[in-house]
Amino acid sequence: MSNSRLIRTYGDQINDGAVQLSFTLPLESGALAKEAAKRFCEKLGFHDVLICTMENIGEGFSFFVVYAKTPFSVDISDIKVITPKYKKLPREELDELVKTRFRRKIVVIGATIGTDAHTVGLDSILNMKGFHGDYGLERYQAFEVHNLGSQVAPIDLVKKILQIKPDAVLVSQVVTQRNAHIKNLTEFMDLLHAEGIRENIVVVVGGPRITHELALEMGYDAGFGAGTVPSDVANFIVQELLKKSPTV
Amino acid sequence: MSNSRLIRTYGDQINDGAVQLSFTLPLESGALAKEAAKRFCEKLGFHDVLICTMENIGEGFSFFVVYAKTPFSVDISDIKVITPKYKKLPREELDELVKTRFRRKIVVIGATIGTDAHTVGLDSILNMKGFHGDYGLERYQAFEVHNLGSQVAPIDLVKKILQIKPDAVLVSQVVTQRNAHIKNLTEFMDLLHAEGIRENIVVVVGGPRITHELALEMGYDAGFGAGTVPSDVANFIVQELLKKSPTV
Amino acid sequence: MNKPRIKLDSKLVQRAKDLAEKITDDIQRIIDSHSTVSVERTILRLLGVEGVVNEGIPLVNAVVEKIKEKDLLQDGVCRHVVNASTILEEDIQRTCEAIALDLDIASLPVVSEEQLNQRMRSLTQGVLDKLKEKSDEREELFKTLGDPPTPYKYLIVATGNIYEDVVQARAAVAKGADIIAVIRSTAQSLLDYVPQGATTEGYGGTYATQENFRIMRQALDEEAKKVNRYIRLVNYASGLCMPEIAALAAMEGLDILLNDAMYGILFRDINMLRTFVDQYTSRLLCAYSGITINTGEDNYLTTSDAIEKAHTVTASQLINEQFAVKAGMPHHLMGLGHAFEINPDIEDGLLYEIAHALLARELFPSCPIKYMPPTRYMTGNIFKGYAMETMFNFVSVLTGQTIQLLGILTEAIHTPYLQDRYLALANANYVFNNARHIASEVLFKDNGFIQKRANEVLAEAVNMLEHVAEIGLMAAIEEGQFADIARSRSGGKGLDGVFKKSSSYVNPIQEELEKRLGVKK
Amino acid sequence: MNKPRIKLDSKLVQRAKDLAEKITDDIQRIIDSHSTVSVERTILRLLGVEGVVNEGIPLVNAVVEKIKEKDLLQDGVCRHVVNASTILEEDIQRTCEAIALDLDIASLPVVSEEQLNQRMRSLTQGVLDKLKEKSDEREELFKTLGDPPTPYKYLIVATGNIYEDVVQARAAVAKGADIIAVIRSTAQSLLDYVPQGATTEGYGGTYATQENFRIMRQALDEEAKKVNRYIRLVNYASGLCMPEIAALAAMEGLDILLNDAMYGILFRDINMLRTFVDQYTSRLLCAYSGITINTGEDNYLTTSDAIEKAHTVTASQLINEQFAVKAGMPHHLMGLGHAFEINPDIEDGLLYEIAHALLARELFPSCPIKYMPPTRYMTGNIFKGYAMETMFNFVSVLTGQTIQLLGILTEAIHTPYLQDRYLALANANYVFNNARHIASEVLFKDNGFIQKRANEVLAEAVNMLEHVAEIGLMAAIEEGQFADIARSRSGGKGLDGVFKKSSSYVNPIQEELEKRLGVKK
Ligand code: B12
Ligand code: B12
Ligand SMILES: Cc1ncc(COP(=O)(O)O)c(C=O)c1O
Ligand SMILES: Cc1ncc(COP(=O)(O)O)c(C=O)c1O
Repeated sequence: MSNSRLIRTYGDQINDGAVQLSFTLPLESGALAKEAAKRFCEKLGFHDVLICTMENIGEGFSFFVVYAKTPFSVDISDIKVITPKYKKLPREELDELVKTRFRRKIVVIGATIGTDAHTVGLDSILNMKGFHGDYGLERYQAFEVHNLGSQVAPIDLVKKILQIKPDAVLVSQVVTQRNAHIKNLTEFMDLLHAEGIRENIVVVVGGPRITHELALEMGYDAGFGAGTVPSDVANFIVQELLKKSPTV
Repeated sequence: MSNSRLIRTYGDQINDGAVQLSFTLPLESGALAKEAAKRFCEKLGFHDVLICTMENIGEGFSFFVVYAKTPFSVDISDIKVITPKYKKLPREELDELVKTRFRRKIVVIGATIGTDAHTVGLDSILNMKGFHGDYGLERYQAFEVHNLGSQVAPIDLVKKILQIKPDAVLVSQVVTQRNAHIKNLTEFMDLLHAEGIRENIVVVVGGPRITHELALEMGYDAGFGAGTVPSDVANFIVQELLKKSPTV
Repeated sequence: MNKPRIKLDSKLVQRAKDLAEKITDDIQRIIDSHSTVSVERTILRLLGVEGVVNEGIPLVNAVVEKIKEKDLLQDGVCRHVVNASTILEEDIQRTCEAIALDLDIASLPVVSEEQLNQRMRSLTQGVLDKLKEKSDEREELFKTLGDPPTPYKYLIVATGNIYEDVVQARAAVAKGADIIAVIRSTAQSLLDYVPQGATTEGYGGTYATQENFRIMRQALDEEAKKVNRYIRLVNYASGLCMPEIAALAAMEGLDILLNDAMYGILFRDINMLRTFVDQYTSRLLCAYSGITINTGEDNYLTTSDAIEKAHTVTASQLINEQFAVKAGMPHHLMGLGHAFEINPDIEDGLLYEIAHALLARELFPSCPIKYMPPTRYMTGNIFKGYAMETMFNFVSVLTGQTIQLLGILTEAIHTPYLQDRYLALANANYVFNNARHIASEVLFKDNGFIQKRANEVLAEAVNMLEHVAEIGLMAAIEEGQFADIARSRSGGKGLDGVFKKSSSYVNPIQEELEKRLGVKK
Repeated sequence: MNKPRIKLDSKLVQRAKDLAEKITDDIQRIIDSHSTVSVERTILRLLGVEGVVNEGIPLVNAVVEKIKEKDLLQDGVCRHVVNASTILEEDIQRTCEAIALDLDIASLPVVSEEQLNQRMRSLTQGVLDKLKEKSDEREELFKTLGDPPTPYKYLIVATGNIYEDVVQARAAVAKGADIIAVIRSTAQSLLDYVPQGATTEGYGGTYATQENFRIMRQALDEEAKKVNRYIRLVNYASGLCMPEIAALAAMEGLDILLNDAMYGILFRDINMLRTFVDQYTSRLLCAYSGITINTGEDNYLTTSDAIEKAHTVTASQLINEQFAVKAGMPHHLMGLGHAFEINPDIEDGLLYEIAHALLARELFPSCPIKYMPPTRYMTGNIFKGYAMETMFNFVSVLTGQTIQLLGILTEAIHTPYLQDRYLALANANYVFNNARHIASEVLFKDNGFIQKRANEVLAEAVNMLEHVAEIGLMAAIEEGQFADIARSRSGGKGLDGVFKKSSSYVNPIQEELEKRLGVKK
């Protein structure tokens, strides 16, 4: 007896397996290139491979657009998605909760680390204005926000932490070329451990290529990807702090 | 010792294996659907799967755009491409060749068969005007052209052949939904055999989804796909007729 | 909006309209003296005759065949069926069933002309009341839900399975579609009968049947209430069953029918007499039921060059307009066809597109222009295609078109996938909204390329119409004046279904329609 | 073309220019009394000083450091280096090598002021002759090959490997690119030296080095001959080495440099005094060598709302213009920045885009506007993105922009793949060609939304400049007036590299440039 739930890609009939692809091959357009493109798609398991276009794009390369059918299904019954865990309370309630449980503001520090100069993402979590009509942390009575901006070296961020002693640290990473983000994030986490201050604080990371899974792997408390709104982060921080020290 | 020549898809570095995909899954957008999309791509062998967008497109379906990397290469050393065989002579030479070798015009009949109403493709092979600056068969002194137009039932085409006794028959098939073309083409070929007139004539088929391979499989002398120009067809017919009866 | 956006030579405009009127006058005389099997079946359908006999042949076909066999068709089916029904004291349906089973109508007694007329009058009244009711119902819903802004986003569904079509249509509506067209199965237009019931298989489209109409209408009305905007439903009339489909569409509350006075002749090789007669009856029904027609000039540009033969589109629009006027159609129901089909690689092609689109707009200021997307120059490069669609959508808002058939990026590849339709909507939603009021901001240079080009096309159309008026429309079609396609007047499908009306021919419904629409005495 | 396309309030235009002039006058006084380590290194580079000392530190850096250590930098490197060279009877290169090895320049005898001047004059002559030669060479090729029509198609390459960049650039040129920009490796602008040699690794870009410039210039010149049109080469100056990069670019015959008077301050947190001084020297060099500068106002719209803060773009363009005037630049070398960054989901957003684009065009009629594509609202839906690019390309031809940075459909995903660049070109080739002469056909309604909006933005810019003029540009930046980013005058990188010139400061090259360009006395 199986509970498997198989799903397949859809063009215009359930389970038809339709998929669109485009790619470049290092071959001049011609019968050989076309056949190579077809065989490549067959290697991916596709059948009914339709090479819709083959165009020379210079320097001996060809561009292809393909529609094809896959025989593969995905069993979604065994997918367990992990996401940061928190209840989504309205801003007023969260403010109230912090007031009664902490009797002070939660101090947060935010920075984009390494040579990454992208601030828009972090700003949209921290600034009053927020994101997509959802107010940023500065707007909450619950938070005291220190936004250090971009291009902050991990070591400098650690110095600031030692000085300000925040409850939570928010790190942003947008540039992921050559895994620059992994390098920066690991370095920062190592420094926190070296200074012995990792345990006391909630450390989250965000950015368009960040997943919760990746964040956990690197020892962060949570990871927030594209489309995050500030209230997600606000709730997570407060509830995580309460989990860490339920006695406050 | 191997002569294999492995090639792989290219994004911005040789052998990086970059491919773009888009597809629809029968799932509402969300963490589950995203993971399902990722797993599907992994089933295709991809790694570094980047789900770039996931959008609800109504009725419980989601649309995905993905970039990913494939580990698969294609060995192009063993690809043998089959295409119709002929030398490409200029129109004047071909006319001259027919004049000296046949001492009469080559009679051709063209038709789009079945309920297919697309005539533009066939017309662009047969009409004076031609295609992409390449003159059509009517323009050659070598040919006498009978263009029956579209929606010709296979049986009616056979009747016309018995009446006109052409040297070559040109069949067009554009609509391929539910394999309508296969059905029509097979039926027509069967009728030719039944009437015992297959051997004497050159029979070619063309259309945007026709390949030479498919044409051969169905017993045609050649198949012409998208982008065919009339001179391809003109040369093929004449040279094929000469092969069939080299004594003329 | 600053109207007019470009100045057309008013003398040319007048001349064009006059010529088209004359051309269609000549044909209308022939139409008036003929009827067809399809027109006769239409009468029966309107009278409520339903069902199929053996092998799925509709009862209406069987009845008309029987009457024809008995050589009585020239009087019209109405006379004989109503006579039989009166004599047998059966309703029309039962009478027809009996006729199909070979009732010898020729040997039945004949009721008095007065009694016959009286009975026909009352039946006609019933038919027209029912149609009115249906169109009032639709008008009501329309008023409640409100009209979306133009250009309306028109999407096609074509799975072959009406239930699957419903899913696809609903998804499209959820993402912004204003109009849903169910494409017919390939070559249905060559069938000389209308299939019956809900269908789940088709070739590149779904059969047009009364039940399929009903299913989709209901689905769209439900969806419309959800999205709070009226959703129009389209099907195709042109073909061998033009008036019958119009009748079924009217009964089921459809909003738009593809309905061209010449499409069947040119693109389906249907006999011209057959088509001319059929289109007239179908348009009377559309006019009465408030169904917008869509003509098919766009198709010309799939076979002929869109710049070289632009004037054939204009000439045909003028002819379609006059045929529609003759069928009592108000201009707001005449959706004239046009298309964005210029080779995208031509320098300044877009200026031509704008000129042609503005010409259609200005020459028919009260008609809802149906604007077709690029199809012919769409290739397997779906990205390039998507860029072309973007410009098409932009030209449409810029020139103030009405009904926008959204282009599909996979046009050269397959009938639309769900995601293809979604992307078409994403494109149109973006462009229409982002450029919403562009038409009232932009002017075109007086005597500039665009204005000159529009007048040039109009002048060429007038030239062509002069010729057509001289030799007659039928001869012009025989010459291949439209779409580069030549058709002979004695050729094509369905000529055997046309007949000359006898002096005792009656068609009370048509007469009443003509009266109410004010087209005949 | 009908010019002007929209009417701007001429009083506002005058006021705007006056204010910007005043604002930059105040800064120019400060500039004139300062120099920076980068300016000094530039002199050495122009004098032909090459090579690196240990750990890849360029010799020019080592020399400037040494002179600084000896507390002599305030006189400028020229005085001391030329003095030493004269005394040692060595050429400048050898002299610098000696200084780097700790030659005690302070203890050397001092030649007469006259002798020094004479030597410096002859060196300067040599330098400027060489630059002239290089730019003449380029002009020559330009004339032979001819200029492609505008908007020029500008494509970026960014593999990190200069040899791979060449392949990508060649492919782009083959498919229609007119301009190739080699994006710098991430954060190179924060390096206080220019790396040396050909490089094959970089982060999101390729290092700007003299050798990389040379390699790409040569590749493009070869390719240009094949496609028979001149191909422009772009790199980036803004950053800590602004004048040095300008010098290297001039020596290697580059055509365009990203070069903004405030970009480094705002987006790279470089000290403002440092940037102001550096930009001046770099622009003198560009002006002399016929290098077009590209300013970076487009960046503002990546952090601020493109409608709300449209006037900050205009204000900044006006300031950049005046700074450029002060550096002797003719208007045809001032490529002012602008961008198509309005949220695509805004109703009539395109009307705003057109208004803003026309404003840039009309306010700076002789400047080649650099028009940036949508980036901020590009998402992972590459199709929607491609539609946005299509409209961007259309607005560009419609409003007559000059330098078109082609949008890349994968902007939100990765640095461009080969196929992404190809598709960007396919889009622009289609739109530009298909709408080639649209700008001379279309007029905008007098007093319509577009004209009003352009004047509104101009008025807001004037308001802002009034305020800036009152408090001074530095204070305004401290307030966060530009790009919503606040920077303090004592903060930011590179302040320690700025110094006040002593009374014996000399910089003969700069003086000569100023003289030839007619900007001083
Ligand atoms: C704006 C922008 C810039 C601006 C940045 C201005 C500024 N002050 O931020 C400028 C012009 C300066 C810039 C420069 C560069 N950029 Co840039 N830029 C962008 C762009 C267009 C938009 C980014 C953005 O603002 N998004 C909007 C915000 C709201 O979204 P977000 O960042 O994803 O943030 C959301 C979530 O991720 C999350 N989040 C983000 N951070 C955090 C932090 C926490 C704690 C939490 C909880 C959540 C969170 O919440 C936010 C709201 O939902 C993107 C392309 C694109 N369309 O995405 C490229 C892009 C990010 N840039 C890129 C690159 C390569 C560069 C350069 C390195 C290019 C170069 N070689 O010079 C330079 C240098 C910058 C540097 N050293 O970092 C690449 C990155 C590729 C990669 N994956 O590595 C992109 C994808 C463009 C591309 N295709 O090449 N850029
Ligand atoms: C124009 C057109 C029409 C016109 C046809 C007018 C006419 N008289 O031909 C009209 C509007 C009538 C039409 C109708 C329909 N069409 Co149509 N049509 C097209 C369109 C836009 C262009 C086709 C074309 O003219 N191409 C240009 C010619 C030159 O190219 P070609 O045919 O490939 O020919 C070249 C080669 O293939 C080859 N070749 C072709 N034939 C032959 C023969 C020989 C002997 C040789 C040697 C070579 C050769 O040489 C030619 C030159 O290189 C395509 C979409 C597209 N952009 O491709 C859809 C398309 C072909 N149509 C399609 C469909 C489904 C229909 C309909 C069935 C829709 C419906 N449900 O009503 C109807 C009905 C038609 C029918 N029963 O067949 C589908 C077919 C899908 C499929 N693969 O089955 C397409 C792909 C559109 C789509 N995405 O749905 N159509
Ligand atoms: C006016 C008109 N009628 C009918 C049709 C469709 O006819 P068919 O069902 O014969 O393909 C079209 C073409 O799309 C058309 O333009
Ligand atoms: C004017 C200007 N200079 C320089 C740059 C690039 O600077 P960096 O190399 O610091 O990313 C930009 C941004 O693209 C710019 O607009």
